[in-house]
Order: sequence, then structure tokens, then C-alpha cells
Amino acid sequence: MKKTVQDLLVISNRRLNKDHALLVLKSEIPLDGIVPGQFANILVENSQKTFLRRPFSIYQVDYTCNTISILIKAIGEGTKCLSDSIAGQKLSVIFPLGKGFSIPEKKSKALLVGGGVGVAALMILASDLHKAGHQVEILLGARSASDLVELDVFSKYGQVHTTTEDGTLGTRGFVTNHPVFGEDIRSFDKIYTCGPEPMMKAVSKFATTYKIPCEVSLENTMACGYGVCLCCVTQTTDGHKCVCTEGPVFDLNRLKWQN
Amino acid sequence: MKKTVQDLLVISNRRLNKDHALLVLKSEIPLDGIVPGQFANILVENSQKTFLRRPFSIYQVDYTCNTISILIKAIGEGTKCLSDSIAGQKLSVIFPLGKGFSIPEKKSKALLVGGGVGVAALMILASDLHKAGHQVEILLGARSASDLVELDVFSKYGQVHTTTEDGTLGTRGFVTNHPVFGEDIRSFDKIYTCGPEPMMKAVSKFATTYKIPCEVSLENTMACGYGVCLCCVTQTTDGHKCVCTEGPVFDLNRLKWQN
Amino acid sequence: MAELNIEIAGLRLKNPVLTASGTFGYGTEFDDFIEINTLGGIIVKGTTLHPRQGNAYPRMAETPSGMLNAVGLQNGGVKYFCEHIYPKLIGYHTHILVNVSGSTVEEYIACAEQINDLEYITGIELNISCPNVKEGGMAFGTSCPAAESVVDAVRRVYKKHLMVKLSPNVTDIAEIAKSVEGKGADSISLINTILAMAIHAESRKPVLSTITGGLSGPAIKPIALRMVWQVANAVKVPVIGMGGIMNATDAIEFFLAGASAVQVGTANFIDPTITQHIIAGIEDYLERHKFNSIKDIIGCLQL
Amino acid sequence: MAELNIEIAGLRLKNPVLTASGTFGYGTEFDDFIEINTLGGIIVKGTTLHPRQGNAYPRMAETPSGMLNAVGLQNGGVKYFCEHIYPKLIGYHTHILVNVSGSTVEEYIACAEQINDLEYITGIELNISCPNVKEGGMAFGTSCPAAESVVDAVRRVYKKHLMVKLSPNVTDIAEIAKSVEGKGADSISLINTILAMAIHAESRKPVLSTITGGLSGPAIKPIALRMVWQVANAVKVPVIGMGGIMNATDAIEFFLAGASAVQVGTANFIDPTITQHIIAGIEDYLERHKFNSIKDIIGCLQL
Ligand SMILES: Cc1cc2nc3c(=O)[nH]c(=O)nc-3n(C[C@H](O)[C@H](O)[C@H](O)COP(=O)(O)OP(=O)(O)OC[C@H]3O[C@@H](n4cnc5c(N)ncnc54)[C@H](O)[C@@H]3O)c2cc1C
Ligand SMILES: Cc1cc2nc3c(=O)[nH]c(=O)nc-3n(C[C@H](O)[C@H](O)[C@H](O)COP(=O)(O)OP(=O)(O)OC[C@H]3O[C@@H](n4cnc5c(N)ncnc54)[C@H](O)[C@@H]3O)c2cc1C
Ligand SMILES: Cc1cc2nc3c(=O)[nH]c(=O)nc-3n(C[C@H](O)[C@H](O)[C@H](O)COP(=O)(O)O)c2cc1C
Ligand SMILES: Cc1cc2nc3c(=O)[nH]c(=O)nc-3n(C[C@H](O)[C@H](O)[C@H](O)COP(=O)(O)O)c2cc1C
Ligand code: FES
Ligand code: FES
Repeated sequence: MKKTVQDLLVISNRRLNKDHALLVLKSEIPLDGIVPGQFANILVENSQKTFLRRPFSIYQVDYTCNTISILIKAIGEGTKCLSDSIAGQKLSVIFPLGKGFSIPEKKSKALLVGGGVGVAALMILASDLHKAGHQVEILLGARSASDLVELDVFSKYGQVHTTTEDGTLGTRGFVTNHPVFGEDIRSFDKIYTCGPEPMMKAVSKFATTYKIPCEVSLENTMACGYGVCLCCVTQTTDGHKCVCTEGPVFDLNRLKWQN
Repeated sequence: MKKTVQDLLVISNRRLNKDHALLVLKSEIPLDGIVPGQFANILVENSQKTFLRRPFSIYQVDYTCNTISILIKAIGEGTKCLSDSIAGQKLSVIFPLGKGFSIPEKKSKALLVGGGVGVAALMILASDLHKAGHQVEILLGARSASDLVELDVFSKYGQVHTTTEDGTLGTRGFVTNHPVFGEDIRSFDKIYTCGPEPMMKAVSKFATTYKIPCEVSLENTMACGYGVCLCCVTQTTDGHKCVCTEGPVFDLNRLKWQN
Repeated sequence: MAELNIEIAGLRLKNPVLTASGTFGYGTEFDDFIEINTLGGIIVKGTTLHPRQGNAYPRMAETPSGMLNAVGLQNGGVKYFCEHIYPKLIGYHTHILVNVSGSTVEEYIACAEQINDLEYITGIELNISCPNVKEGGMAFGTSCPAAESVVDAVRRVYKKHLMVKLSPNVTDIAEIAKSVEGKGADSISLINTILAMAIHAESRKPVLSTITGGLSGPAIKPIALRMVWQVANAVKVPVIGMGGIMNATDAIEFFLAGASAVQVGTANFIDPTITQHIIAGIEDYLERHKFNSIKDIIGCLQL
Repeated sequence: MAELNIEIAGLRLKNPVLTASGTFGYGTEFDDFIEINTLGGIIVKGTTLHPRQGNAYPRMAETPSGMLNAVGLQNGGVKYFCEHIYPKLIGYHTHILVNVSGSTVEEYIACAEQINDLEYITGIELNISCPNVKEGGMAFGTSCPAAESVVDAVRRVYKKHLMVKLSPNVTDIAEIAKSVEGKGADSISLINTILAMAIHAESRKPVLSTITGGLSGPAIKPIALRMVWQVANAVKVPVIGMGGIMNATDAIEFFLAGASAVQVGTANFIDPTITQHIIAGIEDYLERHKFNSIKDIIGCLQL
């Protein structure tokens, strides 16, 4: 759909744990064709310490109710403020932005690897892949069990694996310590990943080694979110490209991550 | 009492009409000896457009509950934001600040003239004068009837007169059009006034003509509120003086308002 | 209906609201959000003779009421502009000016010459003030002789409207303004970003790959307003003001200070439709205050 | 416990947090709020040879993340200071420096001579950077020869710590810093306020009685940080940084950029106890990052 800037009504704000909140936002303009991995750029109006908008993945979309939802992890002033939003309030949102993940043409087995709040980029993807008949496995990693949210929702779309650094849930360690990255990794036709850069780089090593097509979603800092400030660039095989317009999702082969 | 900077708890916020709000704020530190006309300097934390604190008269004080109240008229970003405060919230407040009104030594008849939200400076004064056995008359002026608030509270301390520019309540016109400024004005031993400067200047002409001692409360723009920035000065017989420390209340004779 | 149109040394603008270089792409990026033709004009991205990759990421830092950027004039070069971008712009019915930068006088000249030939580009904004490239830009804008040399050279080859954009990183901006006026600038725009810096305390590293960058946004508005006022009082050519304009009130302040038109920059990032609100707000202001035309308030600060 | 004490060319500060001139009165105004002796030092109000009434009201304008002031050095003159203020300050156990301004070199000299005799005043902060008085101040700080002349003259008569406060309203602040270092400044403090302007759109008048004023507060922090970094890299004498410091993180940024101490200015208006939070926050930072002393982070920006 066309990019719009709109004051979206906060329908609900559900606090998932101490620092995660799930906002449901209603659009006046009919939503259509939001691609998994696209994002929204949200203005934080009630804080003296924020000036620019803050980008968030579109976590879910409900075309019937005409709502999108956003999963927020409060890490700084902007995210704290937004995660305190109350129903009835309005938020200025620019969306949908960026190029999202691609859905394979032919039936395939896909591995979705999410770290931290990077999981937010993967929910619509999991749902869309599942709907299109692909086989989906989802590996979610976090520091601790309490940081893993919405596992039950993910499990509707495929088998969910987890890792935690402190071993409180699933395999202890990083996502790449999970058995799925053993011999079995060859069984996947596609890897999608979103999370902290070191994690995505570790995942992409496997993708490269086993020649599995891989799409990664980057989280560069942004000023505009729609391609005019040129602040969010990443180095690609084709020079500097804007993460907000050419991404946030890139085919691994386009990134200069080899070394 | 000593000046303090404290996070005061908002106990209640009562909206008096479309743009007036009455906040009750609780102090941890025991309140004592707040002088009528003293003020508080309040931080507006939830707005991107305010940087400095905003000064407000201490409207009422309750030594039993250890609360002060503040009457706010929303005219700009800061006052709008503060008048939307909700019970349970905390506000950073520096108080009590400035030199207030003086209570006459011997029994006297006092006229309190308030314009607009300037009436806020007069409530404790009215109460203290009344308590000390002085005869009090209160003249409150505003643009329209709906801008006149808390008349019933004032009337506990003395006879209340009103003027409105549109004639919707009391005498039509400005405060100085009220009959109290006729021959009877000579019967007053003291005039106290707070409101827009043109109003106070008009009132002070009568005070000068009839040689009635008069105290006026100024509302200069302030940065600090406690005498260190030297931004809030007014020209006095003794040179530039800070309104926040030498005032806000000045004896009319000290001001250079004659011409 | 108050009149918003204004003439800037031969450029007839339908209203005095332009967009600032580097904050509006090539205009086409805004097609989803606004009708570009409602604007007084657009100044496209900084263009150089040769293609530039720009600086390494990170190029941006948020600061109190502002931001730093260190884009470093990433662009495809003037040839790429003429061949691939320009054709997309000729459909617009608004003034399009190209912001030109260079590391040497020769580069400025070569770039300007190529733009001379583009029918629908009605002017150049000569950027002698970019703080984000090592070799040049700002150096030309921080001394009178250097500013004179580049304006003089470009003036000789460029026949259409020559707007010169000044750097705020100087002791006396009015002197620089007089220098460039003397060498034939048709108008003067200011301010470019202010050289500044951000540090990440926890990692003890500069936030930007280039250590320093250019500050823009509301934080600099009071400085920009002062400079526009100083320059407008020093020169006769029209002045185009910018720096932190976020709404119509801000724009009005610049007109009162002496700007004949304004450019909106960083505000576009916060709200891509902001120019529309600003144009409407200016009209509303004029009507509320019973002015017939924007011309009635330019330089009319009451002292 | 990390060590906060630091020596600035002979001045032993218990911690690197000072208060900026014109934002802390004479210190006594803070007695209700904090224990003054917890501070590294205080720089008292701008003092001139003759008494000054300062500029007319209004002298202040709020701006995005900052404020303008045009106080214009209102003070009772150095004689009044020596006779009436100084006696109240001798009870404090912290460094007290007097900020000295003048319209002529002779005035600076005469003022400095009188302060020389005050036992408990450990230094002068020479203000060659006040933008708010017509006759002087800033003019001395915006050219190398002028800065040299006043520092040289004062250095000859003033025997204790001579801190020189630079103006940010210059093209190249490092050059000015080198000039004053060459003439014997013991330390260099920066930045003073940036010349700026505010306009009230509705009334079409300047907000300040003086039209222009000095911008301070968080808005200028990125500019101040850049200048401190440039100056610290250019001179050998200690640098005292200021400009928009609102919390410990801001202060740490200045230390990393090369400041040996910081001054807190406008933040005092927002919170009169802010210096206490900043001191505690610096200590906390050092401990969290396992540094033994504040000295371990000065100039330690990792490039
Ligand atoms: C395309 C995209 C999608 C995103 N999706 C989500 C999402 O669905 N849910 C979610 O909670 N967050 C998401 N993020 C991250 C989110 O935008 C940031 O957490 C947010 O901007 C931080 O703002 P803040 O004001 O809370 O923190 P700040 O106070 O601005 O920063 C706090 C700390 O985090 C660092 N930081 C902030 N942003 C970034 C960044 N982008 N990269 C690296 N370091 C950073 C800062 O340097 C600082 O140290 C996404 C980011 C992008 C670019
Ligand atoms: C000692 C003192 C006591 C006060 N007591 C009260 C009180 O009890 N209740 C109350 O509602 N208000 C009181 N005020 C006024 C109140 O402080 C201002 O209304 C408030 O600061 C405006 O803030 P804002 O952000 O809403 O408006 P802004 O957005 O800052 O300003 C809105 C408009 O009002 C003008 N303005 C703002 N402050 C002043 C001022 N002080 N003088 C002249 N023009 C001004 C601005 O120039 C602007 O045009 C008092 C002021 C002082 C100095
Ligand atoms: C991300 C970014 C890129 C910019 N690029 C250019 C440029 O290429 N050429 C130029 O002359 N100015 C450039 N500028 C400066 C703006 O055009 C403008 O002068 C400045 O940002 C001040 O205005 P503002 O505060 O409204 O943004 C850039 C500014 C930003 C924020
Ligand atoms: C109201 C006010 C008065 C000031 N007076 C002086 C002064 O007398 N002498 C001086 O050198 N600096 C003076 N300054 C400048 C400050 O000392 C400081 O350099 C500047 O405000 C930047 O720091 P800040 O952003 O922390 O306030 C004054 C600043 C303000 C806001
Ligand atoms: S965030 Fe502005 S171009 Fe990507
Ligand atoms: S407001 Fe700062 S001295 Fe009065």
C-alpha cells in the first residue's frame, strides 16, 4: 500500500512483561498488502528527550479490524514513552515503510531466526509462510526466559525452538548453539533472520557455508525512514544503500558481511 | 519556610471550566509559614516544547494535609500540559519562592483586585486577612462570566464584586469601571492587586490619587525563580530588582509606574 | 485571500516555502505524501561533479531538539543527475534548484556548466558550507576571499538564478554575505548545518563515523534567525532563511527577520507533509493579521 | 571509590564540577538547596569595574531545548563585590573564581588588580566572550590579536589562576585558544553563549529588549562538545568544558572530549540541586566502568 502519515488510534496496550508492550493501532485509511518485514516510524510526542521518530516492525496486521500491532521493547526514552501509551491516545505513524521479506515461489522449508525484539519482524512472515503452505520452524533466542514473548502465537505457524543465554528456557546459549544448526540445517531451503547484528552474522555464516538462501532484516538508526536523509545506509555489493527503502530486509548476498 | 525542590504528588486535579484546573499537590516535607503571594516553579516534563519551569502562585495551603494547591489557566504548551496532570503523577516543584503580600498591623479595610488568573495570588491573602480580623472586599474581573472561577470560595472571606468585559456577570467593563472605584474607594486602607499589567496600572492610578497604600504582584517571565539568572527584573526606585526574589509582590511606591 | 507569491530576483515562486537540500531527496520520494506542485520550490540533494559514496555509517545522531548528520554528499554525480534524475523531474510544475558542491573551484564550474543546460532547472544553490566533507565545501564558506573566488567563477559560467548558501560556522556572516553579493549572487540562503559532535558515553566513542557532523533542527533556530537578520540587514539581494523551521510560526519569524522565502529541512523527517501545514499556516497568519501579501511582513520586525 | 579530585594548573579541585558564571549567583542563593562545599568550585557572576544596571526587561526567551539571555552583566561593580559580597564567601571551602568582564583593556586590568588582593578568590575567569554588552566582551574573544592583548595585559597584573573563557561565535576557536594560551592563560573555559535571536510572531517584535541574546542549554551541547574537542586537541593547558550539561552523562561526554573539568550553567535553573546529581553520576560511571579516577577518562575518546 501507499506510504501514509496518519494519527493512529491506540486501541489497546497490553503489557507482556516488565519491558515489552503490545500496541494495537487503528488506521482510518483501509489497510492493504502490508509485506512481512515492513516497518512503521512512530512519533514520540510526550517526551523532551526524543526528537526523531522511532522505527518499529509491523508485528501483526488485521485487515478486518483495520489495525496494525507493534511489539515494543522499552530500552530508552522513546520506547519507554511509547510503551506507556494508553488506549484512546493517538500516535502519529508513517507506514508501511521499506521492503520486506520475500515468500518463496515453490513449497519450501523455512527457518526463522529471531533474537531479542527482532522477533517482531518475523510474526507476519511466519503467518504468511504458513498460510502459503510452507513448512516453518521458528528459533527464538533471548537473554532469559522472561525476554521471550508471544511463543504461543508463533507456535500456531510452525514448530518453535528457543535458546536463552542463562538456560532458563530451551537450549542454553546463543541461537547458533541450538541443535537446529547441526546437520539438520541442510534440510532448510531458506533462512530468515532478524535480531542483533552479531547474532545475524553468526546465522549468516551457516547460510553461507551451507549455501542456504538467507534474508536478514537490519536495524540501522534512521532519521526519516523513507529514503530522503541518507542516514541509514549499509554497505552493499552495489555501494551504500538505504536500509529504510532498499531494506530493512536484504538478501544476504547483497551485504558485505563476508569478512 | 526554606526553599525546596521536591517531587510533589498530584492528589487531585479538578477541572473548573474549559481552561482552568485546580491541582492539589502533597509535600513530603512539612509545610510551614507560606506567605500569601509566594509562588512555586513547576517543571513540565511531558512536553517537547517546554524547557524552563513555569511559575504559579500558591493558591491555597493546607497545613494539616500538607498540601498546596495551584490554580492553572491553560494558555500555552506548559500550562496545558500541567492542567492535564493526573492524580498519582509527580511534579517537580521548587517552592515557596519570592516575597509575598504584607498583612497590615492594625485593623483595616482592604480591597483585593484580581484580573484573570491573577486571582490565584489573592486566595491565601483573602483568607489570612479575614483570619486576622481585617475587613475584606474582593473585586474580580475577567473577560466573561465563564472565566471567573472559585467565587464561592472567595466569598467566605469577604464581599465579592465582579466585572466582565462582556457584561455576562457583574458590572460590564474593566475592574476600574466597578462602582467600588467611585467615592467609596477612600474608605479602603489598603489595595492589593494581581492581574494583567494594564489592569494593575489602572488600579494603581486610583491608589496614587487617593494615597491608598497598594501592593502589586508582578508576573515577569522567569528562568530560575530564585534569584540567580537575573532575567526577571523590573525597574524600581532602587534600580533593576528581581521579581522572583524581591517580589513578585512590590509596594507600588517602589515601582516606576508613575508615567 | 492573502497572496503568498513572491519574486526572488527573477524566480517567481507561488509561495515562499521551499524544501532544503539533503532533506527532500529529489522530491519524488514525497509523491505518496504530498502534491509536490504545491511547493514554492524544491532544492534537490547536494550534487558534485563526480559520484560520491558519502561517509561510512553511522551518519546520524539525535541531539536535544535536533540531529547531527554526516552524510557527506552521497550522490551519483552531476552526469548521473542529468541523465537519470532530471528526466523524472521535468513533470513537476514548481521551481527546481540543484544544490552544487565541490572540492575545487574547477569542480564547481564543471558541475554548474552541466546544469546550465537543463531547461527545467531554474537555478543553482551553491553550497559553500557543507561541514561534512574533508576536502571542501565549508572551507569556501568560511573566508571572504575563498567565497568570492568560487562565486565569481560560477557566476561567469552559470546564467540562471544563482543562490549562494552560507555556512554558519563563521565569526561574521554578514561579511561573507556581502562578499558573495558583490560577486553576483542573485540570492543568499542560510544557514547550513552547524559543525557539532556527539559522543556515546557508555562506549566512549564518537556517535558518527566522521567524529563531527552538522547540527540541524529546532535547536539551531535561534542562531539561524539571528544570522538571517544580520544578513538581511547587510545585503540587498533576497535572503532565503532556514534552520529549524518546524511550523508556520517559525517560518513567520524568518520572514519578519528579513527572509523573502524559507526552506524547510529536518522537519520533513518528522512529518513528510509538514510543508503543507506550513503553507496553510502562513496564509492563516496573514489573514488573521489582515495582511494582503507575504511581502507585507518581510523584514517587518518592529524594533 | 573512584577518585574525583583533579588539579587544573595548580587549582586542586575536590571534583571536576564547577558552576558557570551568571547561573549560580554568588553561591549563597543555593544555600537552601545544597551544600556549596560539595562543589569543585563556583564561578561567580560576571563582574565589571563599574556597576552595571544590565539591559532592560525582557532579558529572557525560552527556545527549543534552551534559552536566550540578555542580562548584560548586571552587577554592582568590583568595589561592591570586594566590600559586600566577598565577606560572605570566605566561609565556603571550595574554589571561588570571579568572572571578569570589561569594555576596555584598562577596565579588565583595573578589575583584575582589585581581585588579586582577595585571599579566598583563587582565580579569575576572564570573560572575553559576553555577547550581551555592546561595548566589549565578545569583541575581545572573536579575533586573535584582541584576545591576546587582553590576556597579556591581565596576565601581567594578576598572579593567581587565570582561566580564559572563549566565545563560540568564531570561525576557528582553536586558533583563539592557542592565542590565549600563548599569552599565559592557565586554563581555558568554553563555551560562552551563542549569539542568537527570538521573535514573537504575533506581536512581530523581538522577544528580548536587546534584539539578540546568548543561547545556552542542551540545544548547544553538540556545538560545545565539538569546540571543546577542537580546543583540547590544540592546547596543552587544561580545558574546562560547558554548554548544555544537564546530567552526568553529558558531563562524561565533555571529559571524553578532553575537558579536565566542567561547568554547569542553565541546568541550575531547571534543578538547583543538579550539581549534586551530576557529581554522584560521574562517580557512578567511573565505578561501573572500573576507572580509578576521573583522570582516566579525560580526553579518552576512542577514535
Ligand atoms: C527497521 C527497524 C525495526 C525495528 N523494530 C522494532 C520493533 O519491532 N520493536 C522494538 O522494540 N524495537 C524495534 N526497533 C528498534 C527501535 O527502533 C529502537 O529500540 C528505538 O529506536 C530506541 O529508541 P529509544 O528512544 O527507546 O532509545 P534511545 O534512547 O534512542 O537509545 C537507547 C540505546 O539504544 C541504542 N540504539 C537505539 N536505536 C538503535 C538502533 N537502531 N541500532 C543500534 N542501537 C540503537 C542507542 O545508541 C542507545 O544506546 C527497530 C528498529 C529498526 C531500524
Ligand atoms: C509569579 C507568577 C505567578 C503566576 N501565577 C500563576 C497562576 O497562579 N496561575 C496561572 O495559570 N498562571 C500563573 N502565572 C502565569 C504562568 O506562569 C504563565 O501562564 C505560564 O508560564 C505560561 O506558560 P505556557 O507554557 O503555558 O505558555 P507559553 O507557551 O510559554 O506562552 C504562551 C503565551 O503567553 C506569553 N507569556 C507566557 N508567560 C508570560 C508571562 N509571565 N508574562 C507575559 N506573557 C507571558 C508568551 O509570550 C506567549 O505569548 C504566574 C506567573 C508568575 C511570574
Ligand atoms: C541529512 C541532511 C543532509 C543534508 N544535506 C545537505 C546538502 O547536501 N547540501 C546542503 O547544502 N545542505 C544540506 N543539508 C543542510 C540543510 O539543507 C539545511 O541547511 C539545514 O539542515 C538547516 O535546516 P533545518 O534545521 O531546517 O534542517 C542537509 C541537512 C541534513 C539534516
Ligand atoms: C542567564 C545567564 C547569565 C550568564 N551570565 C554570564 C556571565 O556573567 N559571564 C559569563 O562568562 N558567562 C555568563 N553566562 C554563560 C554561562 O556561564 C555559560 O557559558 C553558558 O550558559 C553555557 O553553558 P550552559 O548551557 O550550561 O548554560 C550566562 C548564562 C546565562 C544563561
Ligand atoms: S532513514 Fe532517512 S534515508 Fe533511511
Ligand atoms: S527568575 Fe531568575 S532571577 Fe528571577
